[in-house]
Amino acid sequence: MYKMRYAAPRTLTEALRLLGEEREGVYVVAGSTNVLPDLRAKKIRPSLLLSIEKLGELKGIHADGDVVTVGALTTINELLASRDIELNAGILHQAAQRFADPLVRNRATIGGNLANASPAADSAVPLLALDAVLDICSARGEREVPLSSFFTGPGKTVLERDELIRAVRFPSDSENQKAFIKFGLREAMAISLVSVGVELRIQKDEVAYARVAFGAVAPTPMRGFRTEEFLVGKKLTAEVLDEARQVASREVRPISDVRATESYRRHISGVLLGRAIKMALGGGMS
Amino acid sequence: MTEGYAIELTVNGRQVSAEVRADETLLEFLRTQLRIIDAKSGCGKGDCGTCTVLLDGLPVKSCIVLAASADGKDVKTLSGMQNEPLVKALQESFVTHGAVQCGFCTPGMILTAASYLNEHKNPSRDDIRRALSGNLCRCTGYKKIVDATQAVARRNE
Amino acid sequence: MTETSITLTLNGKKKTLRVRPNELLLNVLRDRLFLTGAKYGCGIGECGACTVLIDGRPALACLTLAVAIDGKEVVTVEGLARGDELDPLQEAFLDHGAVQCGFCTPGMIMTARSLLDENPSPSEEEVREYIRGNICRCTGYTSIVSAILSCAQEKEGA
Amino acid sequence: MSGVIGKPMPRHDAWAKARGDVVYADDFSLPGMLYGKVLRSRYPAARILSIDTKKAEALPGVHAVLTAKDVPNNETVTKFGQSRDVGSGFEGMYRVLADKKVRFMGEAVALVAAETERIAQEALELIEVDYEPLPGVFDPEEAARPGAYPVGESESNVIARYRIRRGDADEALRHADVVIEGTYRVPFVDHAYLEPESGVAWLDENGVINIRVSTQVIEHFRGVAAVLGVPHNKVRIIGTFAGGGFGGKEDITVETYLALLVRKTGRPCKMTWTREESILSHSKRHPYVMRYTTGAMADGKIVALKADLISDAGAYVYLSPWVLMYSAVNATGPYEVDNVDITAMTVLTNNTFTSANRGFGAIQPNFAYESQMDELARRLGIDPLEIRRINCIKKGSTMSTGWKIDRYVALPEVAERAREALGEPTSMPAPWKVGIGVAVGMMSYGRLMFLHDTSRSHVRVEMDGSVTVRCGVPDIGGGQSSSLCQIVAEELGVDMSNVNIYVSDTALTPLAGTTTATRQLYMSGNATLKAARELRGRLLSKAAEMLGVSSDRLDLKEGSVIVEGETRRLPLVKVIAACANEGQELFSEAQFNAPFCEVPDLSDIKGQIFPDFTFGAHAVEVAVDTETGMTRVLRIVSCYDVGRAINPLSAEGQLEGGAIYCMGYALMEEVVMDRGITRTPSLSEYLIPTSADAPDVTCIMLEYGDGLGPYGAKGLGEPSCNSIAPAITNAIYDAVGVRIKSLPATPEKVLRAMKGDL
Amino acid sequence: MNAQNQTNTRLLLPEFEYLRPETKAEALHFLDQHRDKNVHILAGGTDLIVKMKTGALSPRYLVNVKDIKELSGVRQINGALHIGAVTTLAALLRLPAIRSGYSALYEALRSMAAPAVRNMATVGGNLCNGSPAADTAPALMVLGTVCTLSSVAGERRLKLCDFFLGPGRTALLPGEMLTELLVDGVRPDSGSSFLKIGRVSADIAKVNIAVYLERDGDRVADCRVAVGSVAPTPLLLDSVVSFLKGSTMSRQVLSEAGRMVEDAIAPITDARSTAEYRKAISRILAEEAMQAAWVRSGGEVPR
Repeated sequence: MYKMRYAAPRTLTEALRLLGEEREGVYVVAGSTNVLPDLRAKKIRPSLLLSIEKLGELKGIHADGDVVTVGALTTINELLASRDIELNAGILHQAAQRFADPLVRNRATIGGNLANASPAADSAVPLLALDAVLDICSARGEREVPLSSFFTGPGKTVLERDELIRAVRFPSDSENQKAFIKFGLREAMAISLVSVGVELRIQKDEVAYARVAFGAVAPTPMRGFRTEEFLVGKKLTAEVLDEARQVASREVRPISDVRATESYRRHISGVLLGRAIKMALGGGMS
Repeated sequence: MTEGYAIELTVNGRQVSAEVRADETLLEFLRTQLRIIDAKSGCGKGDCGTCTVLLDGLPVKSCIVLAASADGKDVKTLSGMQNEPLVKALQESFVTHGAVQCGFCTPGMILTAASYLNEHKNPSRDDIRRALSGNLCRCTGYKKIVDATQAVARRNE
Repeated sequence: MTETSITLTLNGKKKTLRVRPNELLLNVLRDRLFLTGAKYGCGIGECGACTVLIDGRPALACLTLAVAIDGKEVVTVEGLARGDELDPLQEAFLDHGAVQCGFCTPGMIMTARSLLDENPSPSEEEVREYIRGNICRCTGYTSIVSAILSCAQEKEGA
Repeated sequence: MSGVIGKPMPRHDAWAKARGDVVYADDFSLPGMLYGKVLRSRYPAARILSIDTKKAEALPGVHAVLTAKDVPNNETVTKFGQSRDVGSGFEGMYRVLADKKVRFMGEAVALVAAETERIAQEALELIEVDYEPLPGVFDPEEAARPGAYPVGESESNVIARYRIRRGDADEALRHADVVIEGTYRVPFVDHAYLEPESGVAWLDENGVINIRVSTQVIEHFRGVAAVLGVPHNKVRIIGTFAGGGFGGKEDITVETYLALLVRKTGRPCKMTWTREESILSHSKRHPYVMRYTTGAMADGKIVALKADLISDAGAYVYLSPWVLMYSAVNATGPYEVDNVDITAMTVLTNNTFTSANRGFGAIQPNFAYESQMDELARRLGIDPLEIRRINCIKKGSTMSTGWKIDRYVALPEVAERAREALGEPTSMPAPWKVGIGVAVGMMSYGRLMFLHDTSRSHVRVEMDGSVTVRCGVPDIGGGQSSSLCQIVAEELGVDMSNVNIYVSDTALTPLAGTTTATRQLYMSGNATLKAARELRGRLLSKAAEMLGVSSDRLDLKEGSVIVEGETRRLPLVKVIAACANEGQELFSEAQFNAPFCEVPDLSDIKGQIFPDFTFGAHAVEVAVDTETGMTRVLRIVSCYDVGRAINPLSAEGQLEGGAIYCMGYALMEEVVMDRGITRTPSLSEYLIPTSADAPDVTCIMLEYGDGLGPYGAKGLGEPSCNSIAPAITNAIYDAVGVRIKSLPATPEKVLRAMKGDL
Repeated sequence: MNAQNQTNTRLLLPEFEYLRPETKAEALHFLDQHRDKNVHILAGGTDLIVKMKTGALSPRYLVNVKDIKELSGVRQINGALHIGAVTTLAALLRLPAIRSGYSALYEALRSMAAPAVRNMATVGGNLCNGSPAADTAPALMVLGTVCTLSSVAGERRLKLCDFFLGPGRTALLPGEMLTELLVDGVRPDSGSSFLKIGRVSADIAKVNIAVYLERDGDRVADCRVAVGSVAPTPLLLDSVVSFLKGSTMSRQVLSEAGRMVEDAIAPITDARSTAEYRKAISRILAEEAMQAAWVRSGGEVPR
């Protein structure tokens, strides 16, 4: 008969040991906002629910000089409350404001949101735009993975069975201009139809640096490499912006579902990109 | 089948030790083991907010919180907060503003409003709407709920 | 106290449950198995309201440890009727107006049942003698005794 | 009058609800209680070849597994609490548990009762059902064609056809200066009350099956008894405070299942549906295809209206014929048109069955005709309010059925007041465009007159002057029972807090009919008023005797009898004591009868079939994002002639709630059915407005006091959500010049309407 | 609240460990193992459980011996009865041998409690309970019962009349258990009888008395008389015995013997009766019991 156990280790070493030992079906739980519906829907049938809630090592936000480190267990509301995030990663702050609803934000963690690897994961888009890197650990040791190569498919990541996300790191470059926009069918508790994050640096009227990320328009949250490529070196005229929209609409790979059609999502991706760029530049367009 | 997991927590000020299943939700635990009924089950997956409780002081949706993860924590439901001035004030305000119709969303709504007003002194109507946006109401159209909450916020100023 | 697991046959069905040594059969029946036929009347074996059959003989559930009935057979008043069909004794109690407040009735019927099983044709004295441990406060016993006697077989040769 | 009527009053039930003390259906438990679960069909259309329940029965803790063969009368006739037999297609067959054919996905196939909910759940998975999938039919127009897949046992899937004719519509259209044609579509909608269906049932010492359930219709006890084949008095239904109803708890939900399981096990049993079950298998609002043609002269006078209405009844009949009747009679809206031709048809499909939903068939055509009126106004370059001024019915007007309206009609006044209150338009930067829209509506309150509707109430004064009311009204959150307390307080001159009410019990409270059709204030309000007045009369004449004055100089206030123009006061308790002393009855039970009519000729509906209408209008301001098609509702004004607001707080509550309820209908709500399979199975796919989506609703209540309810009140519950949807789509047109003819007006629909292909 | 009000007979509050030996040896081992740890033997439980409910007793260990086969049932070995200590009163009652040959015991059992209780209660339990009013005690005493007391150390035998030391006190040592009762075979020309006065049927005795007689023609060859609930323990009345032995049965002799019984006892006054009444009634009971025994032994009704 199917059995399931629960464990809530207090140290990272203990957690990693359990994670290493448990050959099959260990499921890591943080805020548990996803695990319960999945269990009920029988999407998962783990033999062990491993709660990492009690691991102090995975908590806290540190901004030292040019790097911001966010512990994987940081809840979305903790992000919202953090002055460091507001200052050094306004884009992440903006995303947090639109994340699910106020109650879920008290439980959902940034690590969980990433590990869950939903194509619409709202925290992934700004972090991609921020060029974030994940600190991943296991009993075997530590490694770091750029977020842009972390997701491999809906609900799939490069995480090995015995690995945990320990923290998310990104450069705290407050000179760059950033913006995040989420488009959903409802003002709250809405799954993104499309979300866009951009980070830009303009030198002598030209785009010197561009990071573009999209959510809910591909099997995974995605970097808009082609859009970035297109933008770099350009002067952001209305025409360029128009073209950028087209590039984005072509680059995204959305599907049609009950919420919207593929073509509508492509269209919205372009629209949102344009708006995000304007927002980032504070409406200051040439 | 899942094996029992022993937890100790405080529920509405009472020390409780119990055995829960690994997949038991906090809501299920409160309703079936402790027979606390003011937290309701409206959707079972965090979409409606009728199951709102305070976990270590923060409003959460107890239908998507593992009972086991409440181990060592402090859980409060509306029935455990009847004497808190702010809660009392909100209840009174909800009643006099006609913000209560079928009443099924009301306990969760009041808990969320209370914990929000604890943090925020003079919120705008939009602030309040956003703060309550995790708690669905199908009867009132929300206006009287916002009125009632705002009235208490004003009193707090 | 160490919980132990016991297995009994209850009203014909095998049941296994974990009990603590100081759990009384009466409380296990009423609170855990929701068989509320057997009643608490005095708690010290003076009134017979808690009478059930253990291995076919009447016994007092209020003085019986649940652990001690491991492997035994228990029948409560709920186990008497077959579906919608009442036991003749139950019918007789109804017909003779032997039921008033009804609180003693389950225990009374269990005792009477075993009397008739032991002695299919008891005399009135034997009946009164046998049910003397089952107190009834309403009927004055007359109707109960006649109800039981109505189920007795004619003495052969009589 | 001591004047509690018309005063905003906290409802008597509000405090307990605000404290979380109310014991809703699922909050209630009994010792030895089992948990019931329903096994539901995985296919929308299939034949059941076999059901094997052995494994499930063998699971420890399982007490019963029931299938169709265990249901005494598995095929029975849908009744809706009406005590009159109205046969003629109004009472269709439904099955308790699927037998032979499965008609929709989620249809109940088997029942389980077990010691815990988890065991019951496990048992469901052990029941082996062998299905042979069948093609099924999912589009009502296709289903109506000859030779279409038969949903039920009879060849034809058409349940009902109605026709209403007046004058010669075709002829008139030929002479019209302008003709507007349009096809309008509205979707499946879920009620999405926050409390899923739930109840607890038990067998009592009299062999009566007691069912404590969240319902709008306790009088389903007759239907349950019919299924079990037991006398009506062997089933008792106790209605709990319902966590919302909106029509979705008008049909039987868990009652019959619980009764069967209790009958089988002899143990108390609880059943509470999951949200997924609720969305999958309780009734939905009818989708309609509505083809409208309106002809008018250049001056704006409408000369002809033709409408063809087709509704999707889903898998079983339920209330579809009644809903369609509302649609047909409401098809012309509150407009006087001399030449009318309405055809209406409702058809079975293999979709989830459809039935009552707040607005009950009046709301669908309202979207169509108010869209047409707006288009007509634009086409003729006449102000939308003006064209309504020209065409709205007034007292003395004749409706399409020939019914002469004999009560005050606050049209187009309500629209003008609403529009006026909207004030100056908000200005918003590009890409947003702002627009305003207005729509009027009418809807009946009180049930179809041929149902011969009645209600009863019982009022009793206690020796200390407090009052006890007993009335079988199910309270679903609209203040149904509270308003009765208020009426009694008014008549007997006592404080609200001194009135205690017992409601919703088929055994112990006088039957008051259903909490549906916006009828409780009207029906039970009048019954209670009648009872209270009789008691008042008795008390006053005794007082008159005691005071030596004529009773017409007396009034009851603050627990005393007061004499007109005098300072003398006689405490009510003294009068009560005197009556008691003489053995006078200190209670009164009264029945109120609605006006009756006979079932009309369905091929040519004539005359009056509703007691009265409530008229109202919505004016809204929206902003449309021209790049995404997203619509934001900035402001809503709701203006209604409420007749008389018994409790303005409750009345506003209806207007505000109704407006947002159907703002969702207009913009975001749709149960997406994909060949009978629900693609919006939970509240994360089926979106209803959150507080962040809902604007403040401004309420304007006109009180002309010409309603049929107590003190001239009219019903509001359902009318309140009428006309908000067309008001919003009309506003979208005003903003961006596209007319949305199919709800909901999602961003994508609006954008496509604006840009064509994307 | 005083202790009385606090007792809750709906529940069994004391917590204890429950031991269920399969054999006598195992039982004795448990008793020995926990001899200093407040261990009690559970048989029928009809007295023990009540005491535990009312708080009079709260054992740490309960050894349930009720189901030990070798301790229950009655064997007849060349005339004598070997009665297992955990044989239920009901089982003894159903035994023809007892009904026919041991009238005193039969009548004692008949007078006891109700069928349901007799199905539970054991004869050993009734004795070990050490109640002065125990009905089986006088009956078994006059029948010359010898008890077997067992422990891990071995067995010892003791006359039942030496078994009782005081209310609730018996000759049992820590670690010891009453395992068997030995009752002599029925002699020719002998008879016995038991009588008791209670408040209602099946009540605890105010006074109970048992008589055993052996007859030699119209003379009393031998006899034993025992009385219950008139002293801290059931009593054998030797004075009466020495008076009766050898005397020729007559009315006078009976009434004289009755008077001697009355003189011999010094009962107390309690809730159930007064000392005076007990004395008065014991005389009458004694006469009736002696006459009944005499008649059963084959003697003429004295005149």
